[in-house]
Amino acid sequence: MSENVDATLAPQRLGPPRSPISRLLESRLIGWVALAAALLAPFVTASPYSLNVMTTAAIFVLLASGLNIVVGYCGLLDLGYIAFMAVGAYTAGIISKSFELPLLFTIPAVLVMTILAGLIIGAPTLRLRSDYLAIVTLGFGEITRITANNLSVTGGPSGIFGIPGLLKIGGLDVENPAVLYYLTVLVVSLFVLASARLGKSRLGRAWRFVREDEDAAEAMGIHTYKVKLLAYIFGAIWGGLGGVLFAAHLSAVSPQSFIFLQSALVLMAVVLGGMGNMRGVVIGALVISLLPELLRDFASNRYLVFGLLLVVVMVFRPQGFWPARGYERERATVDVDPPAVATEQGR
Amino acid sequence: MTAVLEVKDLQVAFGGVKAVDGLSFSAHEREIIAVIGPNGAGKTSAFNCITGFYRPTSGSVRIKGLETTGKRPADIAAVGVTRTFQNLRLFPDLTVLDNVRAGMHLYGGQNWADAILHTPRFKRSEAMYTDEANYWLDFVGFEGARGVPVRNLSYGQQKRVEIARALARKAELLLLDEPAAGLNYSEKQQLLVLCGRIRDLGTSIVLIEHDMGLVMELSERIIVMNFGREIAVGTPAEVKANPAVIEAYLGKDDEGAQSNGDA
Amino acid sequence: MKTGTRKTVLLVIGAAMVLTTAGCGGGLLSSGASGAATPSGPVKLGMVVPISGSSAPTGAYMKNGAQLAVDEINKAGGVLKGRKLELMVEDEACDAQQAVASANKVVSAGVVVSVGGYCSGATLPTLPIFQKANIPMIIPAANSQDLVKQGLANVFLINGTGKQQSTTALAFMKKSGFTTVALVDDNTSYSKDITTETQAQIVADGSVKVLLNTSVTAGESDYSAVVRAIMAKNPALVYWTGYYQEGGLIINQLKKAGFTGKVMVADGSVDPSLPKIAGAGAEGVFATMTQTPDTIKGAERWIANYKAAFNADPGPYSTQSYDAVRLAAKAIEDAGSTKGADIIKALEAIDGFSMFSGPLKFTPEHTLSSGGFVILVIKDGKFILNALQP
Amino acid sequence: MTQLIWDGLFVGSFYALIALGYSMVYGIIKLLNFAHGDIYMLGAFIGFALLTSMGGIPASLSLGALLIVLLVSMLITGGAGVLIERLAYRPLRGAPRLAVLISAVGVSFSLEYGIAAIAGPNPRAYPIRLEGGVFEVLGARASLPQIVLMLIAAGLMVALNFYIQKTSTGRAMRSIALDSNASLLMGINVNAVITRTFFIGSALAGAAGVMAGAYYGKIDFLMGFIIGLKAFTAAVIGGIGNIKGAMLGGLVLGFVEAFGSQWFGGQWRDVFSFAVLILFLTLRPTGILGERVTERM
Repeated sequence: MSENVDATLAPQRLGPPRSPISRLLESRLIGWVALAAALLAPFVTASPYSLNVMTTAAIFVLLASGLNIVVGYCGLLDLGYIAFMAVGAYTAGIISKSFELPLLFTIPAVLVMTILAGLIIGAPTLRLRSDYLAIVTLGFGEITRITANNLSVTGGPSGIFGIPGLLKIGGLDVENPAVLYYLTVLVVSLFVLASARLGKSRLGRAWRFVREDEDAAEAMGIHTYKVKLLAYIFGAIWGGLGGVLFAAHLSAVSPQSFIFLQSALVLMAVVLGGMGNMRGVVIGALVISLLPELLRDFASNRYLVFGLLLVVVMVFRPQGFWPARGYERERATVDVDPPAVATEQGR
Repeated sequence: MTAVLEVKDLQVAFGGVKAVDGLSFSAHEREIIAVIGPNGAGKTSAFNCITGFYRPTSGSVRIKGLETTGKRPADIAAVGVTRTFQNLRLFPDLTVLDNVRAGMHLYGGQNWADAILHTPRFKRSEAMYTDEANYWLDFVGFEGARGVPVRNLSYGQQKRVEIARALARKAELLLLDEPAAGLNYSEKQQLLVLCGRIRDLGTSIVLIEHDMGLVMELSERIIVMNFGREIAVGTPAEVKANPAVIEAYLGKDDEGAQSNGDA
Repeated sequence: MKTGTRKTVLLVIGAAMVLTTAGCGGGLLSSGASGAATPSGPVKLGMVVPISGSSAPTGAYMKNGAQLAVDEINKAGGVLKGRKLELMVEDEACDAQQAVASANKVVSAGVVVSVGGYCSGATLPTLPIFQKANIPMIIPAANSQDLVKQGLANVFLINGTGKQQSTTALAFMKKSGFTTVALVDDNTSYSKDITTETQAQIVADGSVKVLLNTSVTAGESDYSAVVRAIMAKNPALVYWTGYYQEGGLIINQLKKAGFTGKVMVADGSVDPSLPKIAGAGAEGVFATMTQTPDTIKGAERWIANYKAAFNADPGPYSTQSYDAVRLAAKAIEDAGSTKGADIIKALEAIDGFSMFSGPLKFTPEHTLSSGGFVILVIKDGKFILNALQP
Repeated sequence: MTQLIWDGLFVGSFYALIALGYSMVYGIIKLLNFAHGDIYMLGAFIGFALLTSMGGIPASLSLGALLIVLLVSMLITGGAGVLIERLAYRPLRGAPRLAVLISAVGVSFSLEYGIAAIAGPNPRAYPIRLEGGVFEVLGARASLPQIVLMLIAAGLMVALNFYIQKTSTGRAMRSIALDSNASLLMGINVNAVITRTFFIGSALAGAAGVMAGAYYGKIDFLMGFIIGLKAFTAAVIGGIGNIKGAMLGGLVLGFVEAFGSQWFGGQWRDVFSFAVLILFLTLRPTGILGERVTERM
């Protein structure tokens, strides 16, 4: 195949999107603008209520960015994602309460527990077909909640309350809602960034290959099972840390916070925002968590609206409102030097 | 010199149907072998056994002297096999470059921590991925946009991308499943040249093909299959003269029409 | 990220900071307590109750009861020399997260006293929020022991506690001669609290025997498993401590299974829907409940007022919510201020304030000195006061 | 003990009725219809609306009235099922499975909260109640309504089985389940058959909803969620896509749950049945009666 390929066969619409809104969303600046907005918001309104709403929204963004790894990148439908948050919140709550430790010091234990949870849920089920997997994760989510409700170590139905704050050093009291808010925004933006970066790495590509075609991915030497398990574990870690923030924020953890509805809400944020596209997911999460607070009339019917939206978006825009962009920048000049390794054999 | 690929008494059955029934052959370094035979002869099933997508009922597959029978596809790929599929199996929503990068997954060069922290190692490794992907696209003569989803491309372009992806794996053994299907005459000629250049890289090629002209011109040895068995093997000239082959291909009625058609 | 972009970002942040500090109030840099009521404006009371979710009807009863008291007090001239009361109702949905959001909302709005709290599980995480804001909570319905266990100064329960309810239940069992009992809860915080307490008191007392203590999962239709377990033990009395939805089903299924003993329910099941769901099995079911207007002698006028105001019958916790508002007004008046600490002191000092549940005096742990629980019975599909009281 | 078996059988027949719809739809278009449990809820509410609009019904006529309401509700829920397929699933045929599943979750939410918006979030007491004599059989108490309802359920299942085995539509359904493209080539109107499948499956779930409302006496907008999952479990236990398997799975799950809650206590019942589901899916995804499907590329 020499160079005389008929290039006119290729479709014409190849470049980046042209509409100003898409351009804004694709811009590298948008992350910084969003962060600045989050940091400045308390200067506009800092009532306990608005801080509470904003902190809740930030935690929700963290959850959505975690689920995006599982559903968006890797294409595994997880209907029980909130279980990981439950594991994180309960682990943090139980340890910090029984040892009177600030929540920050429970994070190593939380990581261990959520990774374990990811392995326990993922290891036996990730070989299943995607629709079976969805139901199994839903089952695990419910099992987690009911177990927390029935055990005494988790405080039974009342759950755990009076959980110490994240940290207390001298005058800096993290229990202060504004300080907690800033800390949450900091942690969440770091994790959103990390998850976006993971998406654009070798592992992130492997997740997408698995999502698009498992057999082809296997043929390229990608251990699909391991890669899926990794997606699960990363998702679990994001969820578990969301749980720690949740415990710090509410100072209480109870089973009612981990019902299926919550998993579904996080899923809606990911799907409506745009599976696999971190910017879209963040916007989706903000819309889903803030809209009911802003529009009172909407709040009572939000689940109906979200449900209908899910169907409409799937039918008309299966990639979500802001899908992952399908193009990337190309090299400026033609590279004539063969890469050094190109003629070597093997790895 | 050990064979790059050694297949011995390979058998695979679905329920009662034996798709492959005692196939044996081997491929040596820098050799181009064609597997031909009527539809349903078990060619693709044999490929799927070699690459681990089917588990053989009995028999063995050795690649570079290593027993790979019954291993999972990813592990076999790691030993040194790469392949294309009968019907394109690209990642349709991903870009051309990303599709080729899939072939380089095994090179590593970065882990998840590098990715999160954007270490210098990560940046080097990403640059390497991009450079090599471009190199292999150039190698197969791919022209056109490389940063767009591959589903936007024409069929011929997609075929090239799939070969580039397989080459990027840089394995000693390349299995091509009907690479010429759906290509026009000039594209087939380019494919012929490309296969020679691939062999010059030191890669052995085993290909399934229906286009007899191409097969005769390209391959050093031909294996003819029918009903899951090998009915003839030899150089193009030998095979052409083999009465069993003539019967399998031309014996009855219009099977010969396949000689220049697609599956 | 190029340095150019970073500079732009810093510029944007800087500009926005200047704008916000110069302009609007209410932000971090603005001085003074945000949203606090001006000394002459209305005195705000916050009420976080379930407006949505499965407990929504009760939330409506509570809201109306509280509103009735607010209207009456305002008509009589308000508090603190003519300042009006204002009720702010927010949804808890029986969910911790929602309750916390709503609690923060009423705190931000500058309420002086909280008069809400229905689901114990949802009310628990709101305690620290009101405590930090130093706002006294007069909790009309939620009554889990966990609410007062932490010994927070600002928390006052004016519903009888699980403990007091259990005491009444046990006294009634003894007086009516039920010697064997099965305790069934629905695995919610409120319900479990009562069964745990009842079990403990029965064991300590020794004259009644607990044959079975079990939980069911709320929200299902088929409770044949627990029905079978009860039938196998055949206790003289089944004490159901969950809510009315499941209570009705269990009573109905017990009846169908041929259970001949009696059933008693706790206050969460006292709802006009219970007899409807329970069907024919409902007659003769007992309940431990604080007084409802229906059962209080001389409350006819109150009921008439309620009906006139809302065109609906009062329901569970209408009276408690009504009393919570009256109590809040009384404490504000006594304290002569809207400061949390003063109101708490005034609440602790109250002695003999007349309420539906009887004259009020708080115990040191801020619960009612007497629970005011009575025994109701279902007759002709309605809860009425039982002839025999413990 | 016999009581346990009887109770398990009774609950199991409800599971089986709903599981049938799951299994039929899955068998034909490989779609896990997440909203199927909500069709059951919809049936209960339609029955409720019909009975309420009929006004007071004397107790003597309640069974007859119930049968009429049952039929009408089945027609309406069947129609609803067809409509859902048209609007939410058909446009996605050929789309990734993830998209269809998410669409199904969306339908489930729309049904639940749509009903909550129309009928209010509070549980409703059913206007008629099936009360009747009680028999003592081998130490188990069985009531007349239970027997009537199980007979109705059994009748529906037998009729369905006949329909699938003996009629041309049934044959078409089975052939689509095997290979929908080949069926299309053989001149089968695939869309029409899928529509019919949704109609029948949804009608059966609607029937189960009305029956549950009349027997248990309480309905609410979330009643379909858990039972939908249970029915899916039943379908998996029996072998998803297999009609007889769905019936068997329903009965087995009924028993398993009855025994499970006996041993572990009622609060662990759901944990127990989900654990059974997970075990089956991981160890024997083809269920008891399911056939092994050879995986081909």
